[in-house]
Amino acid sequence: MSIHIQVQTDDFNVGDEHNTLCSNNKSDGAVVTFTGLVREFSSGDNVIALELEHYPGMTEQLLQSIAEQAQTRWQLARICIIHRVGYLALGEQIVFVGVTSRHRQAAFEGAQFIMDYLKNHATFWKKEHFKDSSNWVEFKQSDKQALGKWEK
Amino acid sequence: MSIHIQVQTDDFNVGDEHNTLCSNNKSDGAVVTFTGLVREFSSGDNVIALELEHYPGMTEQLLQSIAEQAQTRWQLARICIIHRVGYLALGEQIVFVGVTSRHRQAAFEGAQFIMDYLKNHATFWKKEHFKDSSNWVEFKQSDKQALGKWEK
Amino acid sequence: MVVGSAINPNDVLSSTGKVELLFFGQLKERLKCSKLSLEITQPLSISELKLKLVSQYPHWQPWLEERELLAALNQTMSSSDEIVKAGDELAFFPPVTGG
Amino acid sequence: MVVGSAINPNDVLSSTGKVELLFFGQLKERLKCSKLSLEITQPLSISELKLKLVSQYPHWQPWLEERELLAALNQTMSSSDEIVKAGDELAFFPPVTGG
Repeated sequence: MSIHIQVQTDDFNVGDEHNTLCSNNKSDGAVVTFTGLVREFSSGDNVIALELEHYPGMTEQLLQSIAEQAQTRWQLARICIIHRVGYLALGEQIVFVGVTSRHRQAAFEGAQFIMDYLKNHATFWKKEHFKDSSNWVEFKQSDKQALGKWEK
Repeated sequence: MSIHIQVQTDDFNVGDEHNTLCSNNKSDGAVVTFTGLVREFSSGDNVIALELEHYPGMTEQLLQSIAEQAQTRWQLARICIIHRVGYLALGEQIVFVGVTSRHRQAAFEGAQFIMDYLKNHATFWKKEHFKDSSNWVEFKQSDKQALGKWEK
Repeated sequence: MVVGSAINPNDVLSSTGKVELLFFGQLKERLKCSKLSLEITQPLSISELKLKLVSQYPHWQPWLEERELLAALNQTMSSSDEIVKAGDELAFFPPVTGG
Repeated sequence: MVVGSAINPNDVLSSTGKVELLFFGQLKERLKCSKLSLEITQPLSISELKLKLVSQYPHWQPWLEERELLAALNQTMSSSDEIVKAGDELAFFPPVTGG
């Protein structure tokens, strides 16, 4: 079992990360990835960029702990979590979560669990930049509700 | 909205498919992919390869219809389904499902729905090759049960 | 001139003619047959057509009577009471196992 | 020789000394401060420490008293009754919004 956690300003390459998850891995039949991107429409106005900051040290620990929790609940041989910080323009990649498992159900659920927990617990803060203004993103209740399905 | 369906003997490149899903797509914040691979252990014995055949014409129609159903249920702007046929060695890629959406929940559920329906309805048949023998894979009840969560 | 000979009585009746049969997966391997043209003289249900096949190929009986066998008429999943006409494509196969 | 002067009474008591404070996100922007060393003379709960901060920086009050403000003591999420000692790292921040 392996866990790879990375918080970085640099971009990442989904193809490369996918290859790393699959290489020398003959027992896993399922790979699920999630990629989050800076998208155009948020709360009405046109977002032109995001700015992300985090709590260095604590963030990595939290992501590691979320990945370990996922491995306790599902048979996930490999987990990769990459989260970018800094100034990210429209269309840029923000976050990557990739997991491998023997079974597709576990891979889907594990990846979704990690994203739901990351959204609720990982110490990142996001600011949206518009043409003439900027504002800090508010925590979304829908993200809190998303945790409901894992609490049983 | 776009749907790309491909049944082919050639391998595919997940990085390239991911790029295609993301390029010129500024409204979708979420990309989920599933990749299925030939894995080592199946029913006890060591699989060395799979052989896949399909019903040309009908398969493509079914995959198109599954993708359309997914787009009816979730806001999935782009869907790509690639399924390989022929002789596939251990570790090779079998199937790719990639979807984009404004929201991660829709992307996760849409991709999982497509895989669950593909497993149950798409006209592919799989033969496992072992060192000294081969046999046709039996339909799995767990795949039928997986449909349950979408029938509500 | 042989114009008259181009009019095939089967075309006129349209109920007589060939059904294209396809077999996939383990069924294909057991029957040692992937494709077959079957002449029919009137529309038949899928189960009637199976009986006709068995009468021509008696050793196919155990495989064609498998409870789990599926049928697709003109590339649409079909139940055994659906009617097959000349010119149709009818496929038989075991439960699917892709992905 | 100045050996004696190397023994700092604060080290001996260990309850007196500095707490490293960190602020993130919108809070950091509002306070116009990302980092601060706060001298304490005895262990304090997080809420007592907040009061101490407000007494030193009265204009921070509305932001530090926000109901949704979170605290992490030594990089672990903590409730307001947990005890902060000299040498600890204490961070305040709004609800997280990553991913």
